Amino acid sequence: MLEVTSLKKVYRSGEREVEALRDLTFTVDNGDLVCLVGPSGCGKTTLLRCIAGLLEPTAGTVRLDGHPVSGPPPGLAMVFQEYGRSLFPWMSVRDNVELPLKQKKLPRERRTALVEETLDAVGLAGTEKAYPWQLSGGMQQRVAIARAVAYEPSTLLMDEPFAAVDAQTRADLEDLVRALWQRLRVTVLFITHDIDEAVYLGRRVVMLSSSPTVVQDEITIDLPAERDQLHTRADPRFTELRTHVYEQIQAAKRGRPSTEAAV
Amino acid sequence: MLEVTSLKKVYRSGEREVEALRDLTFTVDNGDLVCLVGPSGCGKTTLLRCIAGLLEPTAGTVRLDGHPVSGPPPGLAMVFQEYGRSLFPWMSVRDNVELPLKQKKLPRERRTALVEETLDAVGLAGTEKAYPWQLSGGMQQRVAIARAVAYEPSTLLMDEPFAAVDAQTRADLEDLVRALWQRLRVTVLFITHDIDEAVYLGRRVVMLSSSPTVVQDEITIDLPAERDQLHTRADPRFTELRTHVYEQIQAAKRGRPSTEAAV
Amino acid sequence: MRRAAYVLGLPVVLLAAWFVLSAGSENFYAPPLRQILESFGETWTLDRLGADVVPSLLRLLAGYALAAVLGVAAGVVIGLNRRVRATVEPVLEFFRAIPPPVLVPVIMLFAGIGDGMKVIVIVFGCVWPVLLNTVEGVRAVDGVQLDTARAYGIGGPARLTRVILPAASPQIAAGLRQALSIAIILMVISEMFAASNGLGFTIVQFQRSFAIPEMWSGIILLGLLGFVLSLLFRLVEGRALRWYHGLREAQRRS
Amino acid sequence: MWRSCSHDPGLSVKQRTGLLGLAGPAGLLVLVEALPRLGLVNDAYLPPASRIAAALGDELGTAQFWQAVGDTLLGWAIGLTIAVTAGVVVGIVIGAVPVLREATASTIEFLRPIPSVALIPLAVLLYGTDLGSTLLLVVYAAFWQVLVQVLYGVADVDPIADETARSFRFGPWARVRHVLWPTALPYVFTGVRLAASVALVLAVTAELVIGAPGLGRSIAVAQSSGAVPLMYALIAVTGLLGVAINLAARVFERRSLAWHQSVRGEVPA
Amino acid sequence: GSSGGSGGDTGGDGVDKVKVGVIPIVDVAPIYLGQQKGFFSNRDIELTMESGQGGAAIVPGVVSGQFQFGFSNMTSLLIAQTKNVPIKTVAAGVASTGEAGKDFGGVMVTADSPIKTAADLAGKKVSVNTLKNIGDTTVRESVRKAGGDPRNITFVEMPFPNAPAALADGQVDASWVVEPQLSEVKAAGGRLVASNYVDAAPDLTVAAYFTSAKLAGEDADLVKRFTEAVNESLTYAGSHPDEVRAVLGSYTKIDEKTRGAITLPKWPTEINQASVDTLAKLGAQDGIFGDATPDVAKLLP
Ligand SMILES: Nc1ncnc2c1ncn2[C@@H]1O[C@H](COP(=O)(O)OP(=O)(O)OP(=O)(O)O)[C@@H](O)[C@H]1O
Ligand SMILES: Nc1ncnc2c1ncn2[C@@H]1O[C@H](COP(=O)(O)OP(=O)(O)OP(=O)(O)O)[C@@H](O)[C@H]1O
Ligand SMILES: [Mg+2]
Ligand SMILES: [Mg+2]
Repeated sequence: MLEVTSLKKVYRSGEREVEALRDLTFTVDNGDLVCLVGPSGCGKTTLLRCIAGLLEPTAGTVRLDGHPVSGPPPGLAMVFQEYGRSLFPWMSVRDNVELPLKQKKLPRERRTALVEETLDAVGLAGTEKAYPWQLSGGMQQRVAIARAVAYEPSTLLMDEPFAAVDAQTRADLEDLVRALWQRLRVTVLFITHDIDEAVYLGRRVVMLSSSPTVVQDEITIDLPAERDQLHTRADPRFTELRTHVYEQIQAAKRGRPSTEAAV
Repeated sequence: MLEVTSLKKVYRSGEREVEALRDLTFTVDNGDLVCLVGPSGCGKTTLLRCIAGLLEPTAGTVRLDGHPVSGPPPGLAMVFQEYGRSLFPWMSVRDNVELPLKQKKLPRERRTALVEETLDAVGLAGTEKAYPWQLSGGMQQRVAIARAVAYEPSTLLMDEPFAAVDAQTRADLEDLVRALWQRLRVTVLFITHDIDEAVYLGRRVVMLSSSPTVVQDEITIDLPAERDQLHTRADPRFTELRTHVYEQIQAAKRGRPSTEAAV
Repeated sequence: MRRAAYVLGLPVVLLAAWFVLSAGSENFYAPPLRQILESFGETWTLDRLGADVVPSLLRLLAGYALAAVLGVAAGVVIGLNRRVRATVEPVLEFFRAIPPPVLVPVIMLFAGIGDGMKVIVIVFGCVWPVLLNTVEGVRAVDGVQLDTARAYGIGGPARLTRVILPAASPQIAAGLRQALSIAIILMVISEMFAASNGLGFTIVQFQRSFAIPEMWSGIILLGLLGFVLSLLFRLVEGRALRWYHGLREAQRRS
Repeated sequence: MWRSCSHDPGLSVKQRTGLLGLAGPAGLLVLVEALPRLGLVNDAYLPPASRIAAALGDELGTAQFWQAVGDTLLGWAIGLTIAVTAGVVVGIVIGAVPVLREATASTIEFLRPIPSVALIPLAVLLYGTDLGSTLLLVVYAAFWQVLVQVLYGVADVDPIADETARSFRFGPWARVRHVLWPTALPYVFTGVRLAASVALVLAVTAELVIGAPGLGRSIAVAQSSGAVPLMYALIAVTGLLGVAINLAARVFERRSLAWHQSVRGEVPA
Repeated sequence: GSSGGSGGDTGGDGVDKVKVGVIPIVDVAPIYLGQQKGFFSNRDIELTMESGQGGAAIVPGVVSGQFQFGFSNMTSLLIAQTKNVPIKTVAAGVASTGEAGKDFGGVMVTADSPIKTAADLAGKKVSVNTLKNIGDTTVRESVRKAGGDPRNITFVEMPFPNAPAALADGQVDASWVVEPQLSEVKAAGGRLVASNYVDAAPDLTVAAYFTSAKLAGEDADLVKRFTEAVNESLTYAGSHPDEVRAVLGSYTKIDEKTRGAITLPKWPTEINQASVDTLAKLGAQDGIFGDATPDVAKLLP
């Protein structure tokens, strides 16, 4: 279980001081798929970095399965918002995906199989030998996703992973993430700006307020576990849920919790 | 008028050879707002770079008001897909936005007014003194947008400019672009992955096929010029148009033009 | 063809200018280029090359290789660790500012007067650009790349060899390149002490025995040597940093 | 109770860094004191630190010494200024114009390794043992340091940043000023720091070998007179000058590069 | 006074400004002393001493006219002469004392060295300050005279100040040094095995003052006055050793004790031509002039 308790993060650089997170508390059960939404600049990336142990919070704690997180915990994979900079330009696409697997000391055949499988799944079969900077923005982002997926993590953190891909590919990737989650029961924490995406993907959606950031609201998505792009999105319950999330976000931007009743 | 004629671009690096654009022809009238959609990796960024005169096409020509484009033409502004790398890390947000205005030799007061106005319009008032790397992804992207808008270009090229911002901010920015376009009659070429966005924003939508890339289809968006987020998107015509675009893109991904009748 | 023109164009022009301008030179210390070239052939016979240039080259390569390894290793340690940097930087700066010629006697105290001493003098002088550039390169590694490595548990040696060193490699290359020419300079300086053969020694001997055309021919040979070595270096660098040059050229040329 | 000072909450990071910085030189002093005292080296050839310090103390009182320091610093400063200015200007011009870069590459590679010591006869011929000789050697050696760094720095410009500038139609000068220069600046700083110490090394060497006035000549005189502690004291002064120069450069660099990755964040070890 | 461009700059009051390139060692004490005593200003010469490290730095300075006069050892001058460097000696510089065991330079070994006589140097490693110069040619002559075989001595180049340490460390078997290093090695227990200057020739002229052929031709008057002043200085120095020891303190850092103890060289005013001929012969024998033979007459005044 992932527990975030009273998390606070203040960036200080020179005279400038930014309170990115004020007081954040929520939990994610093992094997859960939680989507995080919130206004731009509210501290989502900051939160994810703290959870991954990449950034030290100013106050509060992050615990994974009861252990406080101080560095990146094993079995964790992360897709960075800055996908372009997170790929190593000196390695081919294949090497970028394979390197973490080597670190996990997987045998060669397994690595090769995983790399091929995931690159294929994100629609990049055939680009193994290219360097990342020879790819389009969306392709780079998919390489970063493939790298995380191939890692077979137990916890997967994704920071706006589909921002640069087209609608169709995005739908495919959404289904990929859900399939993966169902198959391997990984814990997924997924940041997105797309409310529909959050509702379609998540079992729960956590909404953050705008700065100073707290948890604005949380809902459980009580849609059936079997989802598909056509029918789920057409479901009236889907529309209800997305409207609720939308309103909460609107309220968050206005800076106070919505007074409307929960769904 | 912007004329793209038989544009072809092949990337060569070592043994790898990628035909990013095969044969592209279309025109954009002065003062028009055209959205470009197409699958990830189909060559949209490449096309924009060629139009901006940053990249030399392998064959074909780009003409702006009758003159062949060989370098960036005057009065053109571009928002890059790699917004993070397109901002200068050694300058504050204010300086980043102001620098092109200085290059245009605008007087100081005018510059200050423009910078404040546009930063305010993209919701970044108060971050003038921060460095870009102290901002969240979405905020960086908005700085890049502000820079282009403040420049008051006659031609504005935007490469997935809203990819990193949340839904609400995105809606605001969409309205900002439309307002700007209506007020200043700039020619806008706008790349997006969001089909709804393309239909909501554009007066025309150009759809590109997947690689090898040609123009798959083009439609004129015959929605009223006055649009707003609630009513326009609820318009049945809007749904018709977006379905058409969606189907064309689906067809594009399958690699052949859709046989369905035009709308 | 075009490349050859680029490589040879300017040198040919400069040499021609030198040849013409020096043709009537009466100055004892600046003889006509023609005379220098003549003596070049007479001086640098195969025997001479074997007896003087080869030992010099061996010392040079040994010193350079050692300096490269030391510089990169120390540079990584210093660059990665603020405390180490704070501790050793003043001492390093101290030694860096001491001219190698005045240190030679001290080095001789510890290393004797053999080839070892000369190699150490070379190392001592040319380790600095490598070290400094490595430190700067390591410190400037992109934060997102480092975070990526951490998140994926890429630690220990892999973090070093697969992330930090490649990321810093363009700057390390800059340092290595500078070190190369400094190494040649120090080869000459080191051969001014307790040497009995070597290119530097020979040039100094020519200078002392007033064999001025021969001395100039030696300087030209040094230049040629440096040129060839740096060509080799560029070849190696071009291969090792293919990704980097590709990345930089990608948008521009293709 | 004794507490490790690095955990002392009363010390700021800056002070701690300062203390660490003192640890290194202190260690060196102890080593130089111990080696001869323990008989590991003959103290006639490497005297203990205390004796070197005493010799330095005596020397500090003489006008001759300060004159020598002044001469050396003068040659250093003038030479470095010329070299840095020329290196930066030439580097940016060559680096920014691909044709020039290709056409000059081979010549630069040829001239660079020519040892500045080989220029000594030329220097003496032109300037005798005046400041000019020192300058010639200093400028020649330091110039390449700056030039090469600038060339690498210019090559490091992010293509997207450059394209951004081009798309806004920055003129050549504006691109140099706003894109090329800031990108190259960290390299330039490295180059200047390298050049500053190379310039000092060459200034002292020139004085040492040619006999132009300055610390180098004082070292040579002390050496040939068998005044070993004094010789080491003067060498130490050279080193200390180097440390001081570097410190000044560092402070300046920190101020100018607040935005740069190497300054804004530390690579966690 | 002179008017030639290459001559010393003439001050408004008819005083010639003259720069002399010297090596700041014991050998040139007389010229510093003479400057103090006014021997040069008496002759309308305003003297500036420019110190250079050895002939390599001084000769080009003289040839190019940066210095009007220079100081160099005879062998270097002979080498220069064979290469037709346009220079000419104008005055004697310094000479050996001529007394074996009591010269200002010699070959030293450590106290416990198996080398007892110059003959034992055969096959050993010996340091000299400059290879193919006055040091190795005269040391070979010492060995020859002592009945040894000089052919397989390995000479190593090592600046005088570094020699004592190298000798003590066993990096070389013997070192040829001059004052003050000679005293330094003696103080450390070293033993003298050969007085090579004495063995080479009686009253060997070791070094001389010289000028460029151009200046010698154009401004004979200045050269004449300079020679006279130098000669007066040499004579004065020869008869006032205490003042010599004192003046050493002004341009070197030799401590007072050593200054009192060192063996001073002789400063005759005449260049001993026979000894120069011998040096030329020895050099030719060791092949340091290449194919050429020096023309001593052309070099000497
Ligand atoms: N520098 C380059 N070298 C080689 N190939 C390149 C280079 N840049 C782009 N490509 C290739 O050209 C094709 C089109 O790339 P482009 O960036 O134009 O796509 P895009 O339509 O912008 O995609 P996206 O929506 O994902 O950003 C891709 O297959 C890509 O791999
Ligand atoms: N290195 C930093 N230094 C100073 N302030 C920072 C830094 N990184 C982020 N911030 C600030 O912290 C706040 C939260 O940033 P964060 O990147 O977490 O937002 P986000 O929710 O991920 O936004 P987006 O959706 O736009 O990516 C922002 O106001 C930003 O300016
Ligand atoms: Mg973010
Ligand atoms: Mg793109």
